[in-house]
Amino acid sequence: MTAVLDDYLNRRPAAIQPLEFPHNTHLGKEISCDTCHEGVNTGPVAGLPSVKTCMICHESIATDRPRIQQITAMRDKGIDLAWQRVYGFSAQDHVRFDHAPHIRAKVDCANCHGNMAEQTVAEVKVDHSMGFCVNCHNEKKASVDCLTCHF
Amino acid sequence: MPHRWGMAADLDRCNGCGACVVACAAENNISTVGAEQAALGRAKHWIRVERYWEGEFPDVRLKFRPVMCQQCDNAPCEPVCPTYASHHTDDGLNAQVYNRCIGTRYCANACPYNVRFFDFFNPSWEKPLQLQLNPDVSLREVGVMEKCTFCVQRIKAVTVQVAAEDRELKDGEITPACVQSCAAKALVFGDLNDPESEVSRLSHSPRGSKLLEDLGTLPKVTYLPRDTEA
Amino acid sequence: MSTSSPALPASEQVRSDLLRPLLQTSWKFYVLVAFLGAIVVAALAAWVTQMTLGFGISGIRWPVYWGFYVTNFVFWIGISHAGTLISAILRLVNAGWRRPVTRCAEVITAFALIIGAMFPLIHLGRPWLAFWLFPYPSERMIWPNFRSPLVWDFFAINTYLTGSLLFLFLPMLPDFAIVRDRATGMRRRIYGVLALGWRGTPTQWHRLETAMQIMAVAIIPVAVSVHTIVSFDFSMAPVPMWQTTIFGPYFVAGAIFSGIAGLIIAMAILRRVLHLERYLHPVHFQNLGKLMLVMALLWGYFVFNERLVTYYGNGASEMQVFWRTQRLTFAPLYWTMVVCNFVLPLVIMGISRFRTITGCVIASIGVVIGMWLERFLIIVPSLGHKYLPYSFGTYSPQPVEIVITVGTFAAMTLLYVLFAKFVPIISIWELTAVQHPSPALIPPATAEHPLGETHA
Amino acid sequence: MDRRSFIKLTAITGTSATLASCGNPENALIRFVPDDEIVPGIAVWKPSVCPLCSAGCGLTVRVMDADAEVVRNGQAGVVRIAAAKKLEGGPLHPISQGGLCARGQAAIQVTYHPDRITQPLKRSGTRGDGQYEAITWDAAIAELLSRLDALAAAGNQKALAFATRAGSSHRHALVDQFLARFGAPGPVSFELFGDQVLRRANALSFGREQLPTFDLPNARMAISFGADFLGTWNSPVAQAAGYGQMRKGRPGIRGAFVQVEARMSQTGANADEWVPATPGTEGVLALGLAHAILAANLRPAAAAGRAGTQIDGWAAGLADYAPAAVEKVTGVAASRIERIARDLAERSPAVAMVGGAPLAHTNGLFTALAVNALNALLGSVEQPGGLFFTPRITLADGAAAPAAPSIEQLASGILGGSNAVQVLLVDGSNPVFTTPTAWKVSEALAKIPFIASFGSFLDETSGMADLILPDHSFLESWIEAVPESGSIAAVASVAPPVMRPLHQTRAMPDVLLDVSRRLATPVALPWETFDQMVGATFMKLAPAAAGGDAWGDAQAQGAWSGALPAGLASPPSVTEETPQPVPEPRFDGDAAQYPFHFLPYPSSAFLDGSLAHLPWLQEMPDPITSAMWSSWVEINNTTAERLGIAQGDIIEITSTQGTLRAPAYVSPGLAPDIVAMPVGQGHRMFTRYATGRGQNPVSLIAPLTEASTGAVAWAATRVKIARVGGPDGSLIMFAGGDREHPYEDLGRG
Repeated sequence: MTAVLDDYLNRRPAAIQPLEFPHNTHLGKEISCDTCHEGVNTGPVAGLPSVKTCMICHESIATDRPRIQQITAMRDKGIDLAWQRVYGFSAQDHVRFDHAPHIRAKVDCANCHGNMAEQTVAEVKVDHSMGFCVNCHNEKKASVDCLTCHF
Repeated sequence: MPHRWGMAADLDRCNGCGACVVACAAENNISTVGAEQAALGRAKHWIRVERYWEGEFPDVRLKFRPVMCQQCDNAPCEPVCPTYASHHTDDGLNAQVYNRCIGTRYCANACPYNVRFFDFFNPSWEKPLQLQLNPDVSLREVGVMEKCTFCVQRIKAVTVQVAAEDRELKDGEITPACVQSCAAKALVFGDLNDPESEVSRLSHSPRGSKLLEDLGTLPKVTYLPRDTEA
Repeated sequence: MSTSSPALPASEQVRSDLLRPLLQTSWKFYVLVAFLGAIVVAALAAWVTQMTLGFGISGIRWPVYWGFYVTNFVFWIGISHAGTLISAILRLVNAGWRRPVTRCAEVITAFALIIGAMFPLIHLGRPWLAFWLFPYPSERMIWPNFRSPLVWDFFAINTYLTGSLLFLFLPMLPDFAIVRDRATGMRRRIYGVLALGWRGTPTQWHRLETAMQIMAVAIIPVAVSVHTIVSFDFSMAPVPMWQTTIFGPYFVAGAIFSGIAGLIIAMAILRRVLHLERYLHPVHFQNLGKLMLVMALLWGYFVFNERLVTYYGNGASEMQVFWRTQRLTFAPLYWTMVVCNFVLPLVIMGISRFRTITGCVIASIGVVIGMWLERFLIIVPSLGHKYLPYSFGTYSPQPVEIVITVGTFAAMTLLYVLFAKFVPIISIWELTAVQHPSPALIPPATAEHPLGETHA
Repeated sequence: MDRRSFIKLTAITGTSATLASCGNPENALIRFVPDDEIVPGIAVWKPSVCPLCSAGCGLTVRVMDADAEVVRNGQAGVVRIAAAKKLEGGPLHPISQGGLCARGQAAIQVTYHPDRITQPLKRSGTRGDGQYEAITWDAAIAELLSRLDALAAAGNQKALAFATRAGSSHRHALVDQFLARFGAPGPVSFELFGDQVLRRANALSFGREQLPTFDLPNARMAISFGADFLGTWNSPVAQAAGYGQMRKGRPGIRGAFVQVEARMSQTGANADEWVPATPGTEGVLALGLAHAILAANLRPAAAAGRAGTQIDGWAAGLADYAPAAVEKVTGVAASRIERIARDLAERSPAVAMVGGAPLAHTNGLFTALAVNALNALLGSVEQPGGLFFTPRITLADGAAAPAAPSIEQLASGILGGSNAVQVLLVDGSNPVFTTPTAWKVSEALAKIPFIASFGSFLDETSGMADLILPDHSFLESWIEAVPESGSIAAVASVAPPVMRPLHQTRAMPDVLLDVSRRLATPVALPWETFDQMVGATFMKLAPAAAGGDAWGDAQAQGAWSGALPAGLASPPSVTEETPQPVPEPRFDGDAAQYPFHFLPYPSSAFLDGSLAHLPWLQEMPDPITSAMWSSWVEINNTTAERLGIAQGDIIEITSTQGTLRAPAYVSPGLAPDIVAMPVGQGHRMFTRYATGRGQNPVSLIAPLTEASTGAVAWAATRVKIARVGGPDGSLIMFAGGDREHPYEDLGRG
């Protein structure tokens, strides 16, 4: 029953991540978001990095940590981290969101995702309701035509 | 000046092959409904090639006419929709906003061209056919009206790219799937507000006419008839 | 049965006759309710099935996207014009014979409207989002499209429903008070609440009188507007044979026509089942029959007008629809409609010898069938033959639609049965006018309408 | 609701429930590390080649990330793959020129088909019932090796037969080389709608045994004798592009177009003038036109050169083909013949085409030679606006295998005991479906002890196989084509795999190379892998630009096109023999008993039926009838009225070969004495979308052949028809105007 209700209200179940990824630690190292979410500047999807992305640095950095050894082992077995999407629109919302133009318009990542330097695993800090999007579009004089996002 | 998207169909080039029909299905995630539903008249073809017989054997002629949403400037589908699911955009498209659609089907009744299609069931793609789905286009669910969008996802992609590169849009840069697939180049797409564009030129052609023009719908698709001269 | 004790005034007889269905319950009532209830439950199950499996289990298809459901919608909204309109007019002109008829009619209005208003919901592809038709402020800043006739429908039907419920409820207050005073226990409490503290003081009578005058005047334009707006659902779309200026009056006339027929049928059944022969006299049927004759002529005029203009105009797409109804696929339905709506009422109601209760009922059944067909024939042939012959199509109803359609007739009957069970179906106080201090509400008895004698 | 739709509805709800639950952690599958470096949400375009017909159109494939469910090391999981999303015509490809036909657009469904064979299979039931069990590749290849080794050990290499699709490509050359070096006869290929007759005629008339390429963009007039060149024949995409140019590509000049055929095809529907000639007399009409041109002294007889010498009485001005005489034979008015002839001569350059039904008569060669002579007379051979022959590339050195018997001879040999085929390999060919029943191919195959198929789907032929070694789809493997026509310059298409294989499949050419090496007596083929073989050809080709290399260019663009180095060009096939083709067609069935010509034709969607498994094509409305998911029989409206047949009525068609029942489509677009039926449906076994759907008209075709080529004369059968019932709902049409109303009631025009 709750599933039906969640579905009707477009509520997403809370994401359970395979690994408690510390966003704060990484951002503290002056790594920018697009280092790992590599699609964010170029296209619609920011992307959830695979272990291959982790191993670019962790082949040599912090290899003594058990968690790093764990993901190294996963990579060697060909198993990837099954990240759960934290933000996202339900299929029935028919939203075609494109990251790239927002990045080009100098919208700060934190605007929509909260300050990641204060989060370990990503949590829903901003409610991505239509009102949230429309308000910002109105402020920035971006188009609020339905077809801007819904097609 | 905003764009005003339009199309022209040269019926002297169109040979009725139906490539546009399949191209449209492939681009826009239009589900096949299967034989039983097709028999009920529920096949969804956002673009169709109508054919009309004229005369009797042996002096018989047959005419093809590709019909898709005419993206009318004065569209009868728009005012009747109680929720604005069907509405007019700044660049002249008749938008169909699936998430806002409650399924009154009034727009389809009002459309004189019968180019709107209703999803009678949740569409299904038997695995792994779903791998083909275009992620740039929504999957419509049961109870929603759908129709030709002039491949709005392609329009968006190119206009976003053009904006990123800070340049002018080139004529012919945007091709909806049907236009792209047409080997005979019977379909031309472009900006009607650009007087230099091919589609502007064709839509002002003295040969050109609009489908059911007398209804006052002001369609943005121009048809150039087949020459009858032998 | 009533006693002939001289201690009881004649009005006491009225009360006992009319309150009998409320106070005594036979097993037949339970059987009937169970039977009708089962059909209604089946219809609800059908609707749930339609929502679960998908709209595709109905017979709707490209390009005939409206079918039985919209036919039923227009039909029931039409039937709803029986009541309020008729009783309001009769109230305003102070027609003496109307007294036993008004409540029967007003009830039809209320229930037919409720049932009719359900159909836009049933026919929605995504009924769970129907609340988007309401104008309510939201963060999305989207309002309904006020250009859409469907939104006008929403307002018109809601206004009419509110109005007719009030119009039904107000004159029930004195009767609820009567029941309250006669009942005990739980029933007394319930009717006590419903009576809203009616004590029959002169002030209350005066207020009721004023309220009824206002309502009677107000409800008539609302009723006319409702069916005019329903007709706009069609005439605002560029569909062959829909775009015509006569649809407003045509629909209103048709609505009143079918409403009268529905009322006659309801009255005949009540008269038989509840033994109201002493209250519902042949003269009531004759008078309604005459009214129906007038409406049949009016309807005939509109159809003739519509057809002649189409034929004379000879537009290619209109003629497709014209001939398909006149001669081809839909001709059997079309000519059945003409017989039912025109020939039958004209013959039966036009010849006074046939204008008996039975005659009226036969003609009314014909009109109800004919008017249902009329709505079907407005919708389906036109949608199936719009302009481009390649995209012609047709429609045939599927089980789910038939079950829901039958279910609504059962629902109407069920609601009526339940209403007659819990509320006096004939206004008691209006028949016992002598007891209240405001005889202006009650027209005088005349030689022609001897009912007045009962409480002279 | 019937059981079938109930199951379907359950499946639909099931699918949506699965899709919705993707985000739920409890249902999350194991995720594997992606193989490809692909940026999510970003599309890349890669070249490929359409495999569905022999036209060899170049593709450009949109590739994006997608989550696929896979099994790795016995573990089910999800992996992000680079998945093909859409096929479009390669913009730089000389044949497709950016366009693509409906079939090519649907080719992507071959890869993602839910009924694709996903791993090697070994027959577990009785032959033909489609019961298989999964085996490993090692076991499958070992099985095949043991069979081939047994043949070699017995010195009976000739008992190996190989059935392929007709065509020319490296894949064909590889099979041919394998067979030659193994010691077996060459591959057996059969195409119902093949063009052997025209190739033969072109060899006789022009010294080129291949299909022609038409320079439509420069033509001012085209006349086509039955060739459905905009729909299904030869190189439709290239021809449609040329047609568009011919009509509207030149300011002020609009090429005229006349189509001669008895049933209006999609191509014929576009003609300015549609000329229904009596079936089998198209050659006579062509000579009638030639006569009129000669008689009016518009062209000299000598202009036809060698092509003219193939025709009796050419030098004498074709005295037997005066318009009045031709009118009697063809039913085309003499005045009309003279007018068209004058037009052809005056609107130079003009080109004549011939293909399809006119060549599928017993006199097909005569017809083809006649049209060739007309072309030569019009001066259109190898001239702008005329017809050209695409220079052919020699694909492999080494002696070819000895010519194989035709499939008909093979079958009769097996059944008669004179040809003891022990092992049959099948690749992309379905002769059980496309051969006339009288050839008894199915019975013959049943007698072969061992059949192995490389097919991706179970169809009537691979369903008889004992072993199935499923091939990659064209998107998953190296794909190449060396088109026979469609471009004036030489062209060779090639593309590397677009995506990784979805299933446990292997590329057939690589399997064949592997087998050749692992035989007890290895067959010496000079290539390690298939792409090496293809590469070897391209290395020899001239680079398009200085400093470039043909191999690199081809892989980037999907094709190489240019001037052939001398050593690579195939020599013209000069034939000295002069056959005496018979002008009169023969028909199977007595005209009194079987009053109608039966005209099967390749359906727009399925060609000869090999594409009936693709749901998009099943649901694409037919251009003429708007039918979907159906078989139908086209019948002239006056004939239908005479016989009391209405739209959708079930009619029974009987030939000397058999009988079938199908719904009628009443049409003004064919002659009153013809019934026409599309080939493609009527599969007994061919995936969930085609199995048991419609009727296969091939079962009615009489085994008449064109004498000099042995090509089946599929248009030479006569039939009788009878109405046997009202509509049963099996004719599914998109055009409601036809679906709902009888013919006379149709909104026409």
